[in-house]
Amino acid sequence: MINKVVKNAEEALKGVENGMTFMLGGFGLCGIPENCISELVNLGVTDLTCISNNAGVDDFGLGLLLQKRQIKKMISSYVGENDEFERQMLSGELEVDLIPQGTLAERCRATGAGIPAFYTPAGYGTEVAEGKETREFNGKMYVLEHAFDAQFAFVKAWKGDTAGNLIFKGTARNFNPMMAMAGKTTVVEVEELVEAGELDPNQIHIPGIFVQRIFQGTAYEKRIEQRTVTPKS
Amino acid sequence: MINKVVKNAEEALKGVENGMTFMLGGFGLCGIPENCISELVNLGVTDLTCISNNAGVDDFGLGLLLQKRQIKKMISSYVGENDEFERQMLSGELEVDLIPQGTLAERCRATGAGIPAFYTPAGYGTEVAEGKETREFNGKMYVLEHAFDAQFAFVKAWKGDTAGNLIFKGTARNFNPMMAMAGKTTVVEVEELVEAGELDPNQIHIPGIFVQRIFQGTAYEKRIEQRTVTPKS
Amino acid sequence: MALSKEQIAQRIAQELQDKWYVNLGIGIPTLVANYIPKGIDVEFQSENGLLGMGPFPIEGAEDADLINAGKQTVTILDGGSLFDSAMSFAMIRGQHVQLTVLGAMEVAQNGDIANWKIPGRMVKGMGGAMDLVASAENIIVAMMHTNKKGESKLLKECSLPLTGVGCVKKVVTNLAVLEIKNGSFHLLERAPGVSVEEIKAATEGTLIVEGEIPEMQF
Amino acid sequence: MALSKEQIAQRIAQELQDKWYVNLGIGIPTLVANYIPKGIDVEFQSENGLLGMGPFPIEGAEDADLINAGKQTVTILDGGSLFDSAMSFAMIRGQHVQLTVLGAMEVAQNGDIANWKIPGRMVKGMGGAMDLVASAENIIVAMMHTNKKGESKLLKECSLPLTGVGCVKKVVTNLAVLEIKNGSFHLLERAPGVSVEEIKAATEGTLIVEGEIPEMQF
Repeated sequence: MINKVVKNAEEALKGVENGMTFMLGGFGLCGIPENCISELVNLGVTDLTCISNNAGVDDFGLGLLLQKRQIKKMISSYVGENDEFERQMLSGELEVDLIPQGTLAERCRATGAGIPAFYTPAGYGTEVAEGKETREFNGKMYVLEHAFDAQFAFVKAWKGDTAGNLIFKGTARNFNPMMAMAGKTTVVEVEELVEAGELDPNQIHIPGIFVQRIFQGTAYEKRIEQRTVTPKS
Repeated sequence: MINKVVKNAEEALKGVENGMTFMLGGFGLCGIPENCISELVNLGVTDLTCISNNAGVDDFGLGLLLQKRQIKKMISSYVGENDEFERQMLSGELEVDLIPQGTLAERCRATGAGIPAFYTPAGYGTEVAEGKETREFNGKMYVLEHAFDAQFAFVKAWKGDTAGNLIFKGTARNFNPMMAMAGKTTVVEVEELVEAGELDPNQIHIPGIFVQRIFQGTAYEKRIEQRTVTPKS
Repeated sequence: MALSKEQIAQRIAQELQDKWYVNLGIGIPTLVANYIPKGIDVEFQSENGLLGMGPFPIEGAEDADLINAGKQTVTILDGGSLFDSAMSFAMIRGQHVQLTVLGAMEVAQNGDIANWKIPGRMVKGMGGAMDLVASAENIIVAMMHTNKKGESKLLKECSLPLTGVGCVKKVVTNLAVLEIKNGSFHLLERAPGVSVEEIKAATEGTLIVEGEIPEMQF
Repeated sequence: MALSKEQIAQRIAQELQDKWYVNLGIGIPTLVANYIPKGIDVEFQSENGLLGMGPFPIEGAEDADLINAGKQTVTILDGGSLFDSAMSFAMIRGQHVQLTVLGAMEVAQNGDIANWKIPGRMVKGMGGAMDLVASAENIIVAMMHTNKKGESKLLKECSLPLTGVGCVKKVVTNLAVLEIKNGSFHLLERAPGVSVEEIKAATEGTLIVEGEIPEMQF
């Protein structure tokens, strides 16, 4: 068994530098690597390119890095919950590459799976396809999309073991599994770190082979963006 | 909840006809859809194209269909455990398309995932790549591979629920999940059929959306090809 | 009278068919789940990784780890399942989802749709919409017939950046149900009490009106 | 004396490095697992969907649902995991597996390998071998130096259909350890008691011998 455990976020983020490209898991604020983001703020690294489905809200998630102007470029599918983001983008301070959500997910998977490029119908005929190769298969048009190249992937899992095996919970799974597969160095923070052998090998979502560093996260806030409820009758 | 349950193999295979293309899960004899194969023998359908990693052994698995000359063409990665297969292939009675195992798996996934084609390094420079488009990405050569088109996928799962959600066991998982995603009509036989709600939604390997028909299998033989053991000390 | 948002959703719900998996976009489309016709089974897919989406949780039972694509706390029904985003869009691109209902800023008479960007002013991103419209066999657009300035949203050509080309086949607005075919809007139904003339006036694109146009039934 | 199959495996095991994930092919490569050097942690991947492969099960504990890629009943160690074939080859193609050890019928001095087909006579298929050799950063071929007819298997050019091109960097045979670089076989080590002359005689491809060639150490 190959042990992947590191002590904390500080140790987990060793090697992080200005100008790097990162992947960050999460959908909205659900399943984001809170501890890793805090440590990126602490480190003060700048000129970052961040691949993440969303860009957080003004005062949480990737919004914290945007506030401090640590991000040079965002690669996302939806960024509609963040005023500071919109301001930086419209003023030209922030580069933004918006790509379809399914294409984003599949490009992450391709990166981890050694697939350099694939065809998808998403975005054909729109500005997303501008400058890209298009091709017809069985009478339908598709766009050629490529794998990413990211030095670090920051991933949040529910449970993990010392061998780096991961289990996610609910819809906090989202982009985390494919990003775990895709990072040159994949850093995982978990709510509960257990010994190898405690997780059912048949129920592991991401095998430890994809994970370079894993640590027990602390002080999870797990903020809810839209608290919608059915009143007690 | 959309109910996918059918009574038995007979009902599950309605619509199966001569000349069709099928996917069949399993690796060697591990995780093969035993009940579906028996029913295909019963039906006596012929001129079949079968996409399956292996071709069974002489008297079990797809070997049963080969014996009865029901298969016109096999699309597989490894067929080395079946004398009758080898005889039919070398004599030209059986068409065989041998493709790399990872390419086979990825083509199945692509079929189910709406990806018409992707690039893979496997087989570049070999006869597998003959007549196929090749392309360089980041200094390495890749081959363009396409999705399949299969009328039925026959899949074996360990547990399934009435909504078609599937859980596989051990290495009997193998090609079954991607083939479940890929069939125009996906037929699943399970060792244990339970009510919707009994499986943990977080632990489902294949969501029911991919499954058209599910039934409780019977009389599983689960033959072992190579019984290797460590003697009791 | 023009329909309320709830009535638009209610009318769209009549399009649901037994055993369909359905993806509902943010806004009016989300409301469709409240009006499923009796006697049919449908399941709702949320592209962030959830199938078998149920109603909002009972107060106090919210789970930060269980949200829909609109980031709202939700529940999961018996027979539901959870999965990652790659699997979710495998379902969508692979046409395992039978119907997509989504909002739009503009729809053109050739089926083009625009709903993700107003250059220089509003750039929220397309989210999963481009994958959904490029893949779904059935797409229903749910929207107001005109924008806040009173301008038609059913156009000869979209003026905003496109989300998808030639993909919309049906539009349900507060005024009408329309089918898109052969490069025109075809009027199928009127909102109760709304005249064909009113719909014509609110439609910039070519509107085909053949025979008597019935009122919607609820 | 020429090495036994077990000794070939034992020599290859010396190449293992701490924290490596390793895929072992059928035959001699499988035996490598019996000789893991003390003090290093490696995990074995089996391409049919298993990581953390353990030894054969205790008699009576065989599970038809737990086999390796050679269809042998095996066990899974603590920290292991199970997955589907697409995930398994994602690991392989994505270069998450650090070392592949496999057998061959022929190896050429440019690194080409042939191990899946003898036209008109033997066509078992390539299984996962083409994916493995096209992807792995480290490939070690484990084989006899000559075939049953006594003909060299280390050739100027492969005569059989290729499994992969220019991919093999190291070969361990019953006679020698060889590195492939600059289009030649470079002799690194001799089997104990086997002379350089014997190895030369058994090698059809260009063999480079520089300086004193040490015997293998066990």
